[in-house]
Amino acid sequence: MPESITMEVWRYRPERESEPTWDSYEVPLRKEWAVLDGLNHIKDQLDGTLSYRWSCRMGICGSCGMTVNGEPKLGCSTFLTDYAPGPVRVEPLHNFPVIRDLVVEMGDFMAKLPTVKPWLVGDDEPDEDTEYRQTPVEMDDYKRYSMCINCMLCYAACPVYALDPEFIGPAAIALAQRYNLDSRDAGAEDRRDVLASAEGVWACTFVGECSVACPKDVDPAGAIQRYKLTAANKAVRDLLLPRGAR
Amino acid sequence: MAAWHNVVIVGGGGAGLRAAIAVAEANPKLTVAIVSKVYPMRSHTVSAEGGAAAVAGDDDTMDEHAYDTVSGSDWLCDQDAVEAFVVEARKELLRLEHWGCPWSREPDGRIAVRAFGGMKKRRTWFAADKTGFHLLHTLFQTALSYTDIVRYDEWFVTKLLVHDGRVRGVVAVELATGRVETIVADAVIVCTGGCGRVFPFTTNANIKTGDGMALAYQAGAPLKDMEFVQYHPTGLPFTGILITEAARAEGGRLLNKDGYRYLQDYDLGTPTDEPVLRSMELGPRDRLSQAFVHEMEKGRTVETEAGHVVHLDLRHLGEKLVDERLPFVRELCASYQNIDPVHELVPVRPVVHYMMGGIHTDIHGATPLTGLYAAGEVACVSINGANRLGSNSLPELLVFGARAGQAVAEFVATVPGAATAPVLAQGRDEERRLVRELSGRQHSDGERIADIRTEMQETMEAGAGIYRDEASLTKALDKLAELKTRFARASMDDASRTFNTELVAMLELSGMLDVATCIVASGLRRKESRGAHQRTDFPDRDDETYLAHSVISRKPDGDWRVEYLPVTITRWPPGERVYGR
Amino acid sequence: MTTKRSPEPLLWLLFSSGGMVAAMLVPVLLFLFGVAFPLGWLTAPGHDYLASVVSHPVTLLVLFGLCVLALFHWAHRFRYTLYDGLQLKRYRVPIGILCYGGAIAGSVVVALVLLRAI
Amino acid sequence: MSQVRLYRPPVSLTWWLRKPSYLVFMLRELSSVFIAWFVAYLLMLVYAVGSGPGAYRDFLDLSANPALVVLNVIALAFVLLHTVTWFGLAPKAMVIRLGALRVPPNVILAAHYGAWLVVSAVVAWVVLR
Ligand SMILES: Cc1cc2nc3c(=O)[nH]c(=O)nc-3n(C[C@H](O)[C@H](O)[C@H](O)COP(=O)(O)OP(=O)(O)OC[C@H]3O[C@@H](n4cnc5c(N)ncnc54)[C@H](O)[C@@H]3O)c2cc1C
Ligand code: SF4
Ligand code: F3S
Ligand code: FES
Repeated sequence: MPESITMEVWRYRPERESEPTWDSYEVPLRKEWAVLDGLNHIKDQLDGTLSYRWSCRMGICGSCGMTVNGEPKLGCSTFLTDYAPGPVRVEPLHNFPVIRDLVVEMGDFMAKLPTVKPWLVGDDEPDEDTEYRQTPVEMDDYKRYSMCINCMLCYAACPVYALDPEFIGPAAIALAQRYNLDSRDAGAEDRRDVLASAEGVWACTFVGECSVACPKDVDPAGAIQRYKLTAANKAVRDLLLPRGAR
Repeated sequence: MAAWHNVVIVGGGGAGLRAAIAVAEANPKLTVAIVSKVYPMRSHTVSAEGGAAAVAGDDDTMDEHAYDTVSGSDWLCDQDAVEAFVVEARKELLRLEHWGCPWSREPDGRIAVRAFGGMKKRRTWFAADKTGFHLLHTLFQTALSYTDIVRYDEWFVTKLLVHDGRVRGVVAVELATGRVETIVADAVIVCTGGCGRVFPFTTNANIKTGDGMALAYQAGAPLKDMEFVQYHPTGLPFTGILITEAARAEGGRLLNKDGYRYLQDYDLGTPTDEPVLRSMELGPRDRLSQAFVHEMEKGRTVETEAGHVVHLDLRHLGEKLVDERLPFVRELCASYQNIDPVHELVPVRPVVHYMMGGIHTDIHGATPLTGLYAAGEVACVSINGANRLGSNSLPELLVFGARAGQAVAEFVATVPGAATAPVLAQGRDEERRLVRELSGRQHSDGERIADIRTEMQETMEAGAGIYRDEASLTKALDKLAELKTRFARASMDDASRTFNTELVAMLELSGMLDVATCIVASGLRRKESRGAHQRTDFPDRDDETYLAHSVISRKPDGDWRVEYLPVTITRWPPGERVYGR
Repeated sequence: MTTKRSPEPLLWLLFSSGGMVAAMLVPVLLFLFGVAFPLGWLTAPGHDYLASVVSHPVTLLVLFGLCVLALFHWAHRFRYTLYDGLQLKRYRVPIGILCYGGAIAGSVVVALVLLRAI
Repeated sequence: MSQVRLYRPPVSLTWWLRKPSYLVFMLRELSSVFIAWFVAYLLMLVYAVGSGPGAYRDFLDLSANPALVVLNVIALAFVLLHTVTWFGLAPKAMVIRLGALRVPPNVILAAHYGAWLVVSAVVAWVVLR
């Protein structure tokens, strides 16, 4: 194994330049180092001006999404040795406006998320002293979609989101499905207007890259696909059944 | 520029979100804002793995949970707080269930519970081994349904504004733009989490830099029991990533280099095949971490590139159980250690994990400083005393987050509005200070922020680690004073206002130096050994003098003062901590 | 943008049904009539036989379903291909008319041709 | 966020060439054109059959034209791509339960391929009998 590896890092400093540039750094190549450790080495030892987000360094907080050699990845769970002998090219996540260096603006997702009502909509006030019963089998229905860490890799992978920024997008739809499929929830009807709109599931053309990129195996593509079927069935029923019978 | 809210909550982790919901529920007319340096769902609560404790089964009682907590704390907690805590913990966890938290279940649909260290009954609720993740996302998503909660995401709070002896707001920097804003408030709740990052080897995330403790300390509020820093016995050697106690609760065993279950040599019981509550691997964290140090001194640990380790053995649990109950452990071992715990031994060593101490509050989250409240890991209520039991922290931040929220809602309804002009003037001073910091550090002859930080961390490990003594603590204190002077002259590469993370690191380090000093100074004063505070020069517990909370506060001249407050004892007089017998 | 009146779900149902019948039936038919018979790998059936098969009501129904659904499948997918591949989403109205208009016109032709076969 | 000058990376017209998986997606989408072509071709066949033996023979001659054969071979490739990708995503939309057990996705996938074989065999049998 070589001693070091070159990291080519995409830089954008809005106060200094209007176009992005690339900077190259030589960092030690250690077998336990993630791309994030490389960036931290740069930040702490070589160039304090590099900006990027990170926190948990254990793949659960969702801060460190970035593009590594063209693919959306979590910087803290992607290892330098997998790219030896290098160079490793690090860019901000695609499909987002960039604030600076590797820091993207994700306000768009944060604004869309509440529109799909990602919280439990109850039928009535639950009894304070007991839990809702939910068997492990019922939990299996939605468990997978509850694993989303909001890392935005799926948005970075989805070409439809790049082309149509109005698209609600994979993670938000998966989170809506997380509640729709929860046996304790009664809010599916409330979420329908947004989910089944042209900017909702219908905008997705099933590229499927969102599910490939997802580091937590959420399978947003599956969530969307499933919802299409649900929404279509509902629409047919609305069409065929008179109002009262629904 | 200035903004105004009735209540400002600093921190969007579990405690902050729970407090915000509590305020919104208590009085929907109040405007409440969460100011957080990361998006709320990135807060460190997300990393908690093992679970949250509250009485669940019919065989368990509130008293038993309280007793385990009190004895676990080595009798340093306040028992009135613990009694309130155990009752409300259950309510809070149920509340979370009603909000949708995917707690793991029994086949019949009831909540499942697991064993945890130091607990005599099974009462740890869990969502596989991603409890904190599910808890935080449930809270965050639920908070989204309260449209009145305003959020300042990625805003860094640099100062608490105090006027006329009352906290009146905060100053914060919007990271994306570098804009400095004064946010005026009738009351502030600090929920900024712990400070593990003052140590070099920690399970804590990068954001856990004790900012809130430093903010409160600077504003004149005292910090309590700061010498009690919890080491978790099982961290991965290179990264410090936590292998949850749940791994041992499910039956994992700790082995030394000879494959021997060494805990039996440290008065923690005798080995059995099935895990026994409050015994061996299910002993409390302080005792397990101390046992490691003794094993190492006896030369019975394994030496690796990343220091000495022992082994956590999960192989006998089988793939099915690991995948069902500890999937994240398997994932973490695979990613960060390149091993599969189903077939291989996991190398582990003690790692700084949790801060028992924090901002001194009463059982409603109120600090002695009017208008300032605190909850979560940043606060010291105290239910954790000298040693926190695993899985008590998540329910703590819910219980006391909610309590602080309710107390603040009442407080702001009663206080008169105060003059804002002097508050805004203070805000402008702080803005000028920040601008000076940014431009004044652009010289090339100073040291790097990161180098000073590393030195501080090493100082803390050497001087205030699992075992400490007069000499090590004094040396650390001197070193910290030296580092403060050097820090004043440290330089920065980055002069930008746009997402300047070097500026953030600088501000964090400034606070960490204060927090580190408080830890060491409080430790120096406590001449006994209790829970996580082990003095080799005073190896025994001394209830005569030190059954008391240490309280450290800042004197106007910048120096500090340590005082002692009595511990509240309601029903459980101090006794011997017995595990495994 | 409310769902309740959006045609999207119905169009998607047509698209999916078309996708499914096309996936099931087109490969074998295209292989036989487009490749195997022309290249002489297999002998094409005689006219009389084929005419009797085609004019059978079941065959007519299957062919009608296949062709109409496949056309709507095309219309839907092609619309999005134009949106995404050529970034033409701003012309969504004319593209919609072109695609679904085409599918409807095609369906009429299908009906006429099949009726003639009876 | 008015004060930050955000950089908005442009989306190139050939974005689908950036990654192999995007290209496959684009080809998959293009398969619809060949399905439309197949409908046209099938109608020509039916029309010819309906017009009598002579027209049918003309159609067979026409279909042997090398250009047309090449076109149909390409079309067949696209149609197969369609079939494979279509079956690949079907299990994603379908969640079938038998009691408490969820039918695993690869069983659904296999069922699709099974059905495909049967349908193809029946069609071939009807045509070739
Ligand atoms: C790896 C790990 C596993 C754990 N597992 C368990 C477990 O199984 N069970 C258990 O009970 N406990 C566990 N704990 C402990 C528990 O997770 C923490 O004590 C708890 O989550 C702290 O929550 P909090 O809300 O107080 O703070 P955090 O979740 O840390 O949130 C702090 C918030 O403050 C904000 N903030 C900080 N500084 C500033 C500033 N200057 N300006 C603005 N905002 C600021 C941050 O952005 C963040 O939103 C674990 C801890 C770790 C490290
Ligand atoms: S669905 Fe997956 S990729 Fe998308 S945000 Fe969630 S965890 Fe990240
Ligand atoms: S990549 Fe995009 S188009 Fe759909 S399947 Fe995933 S959201
Ligand atoms: S740093 Fe938290 S996911 Fe990478």
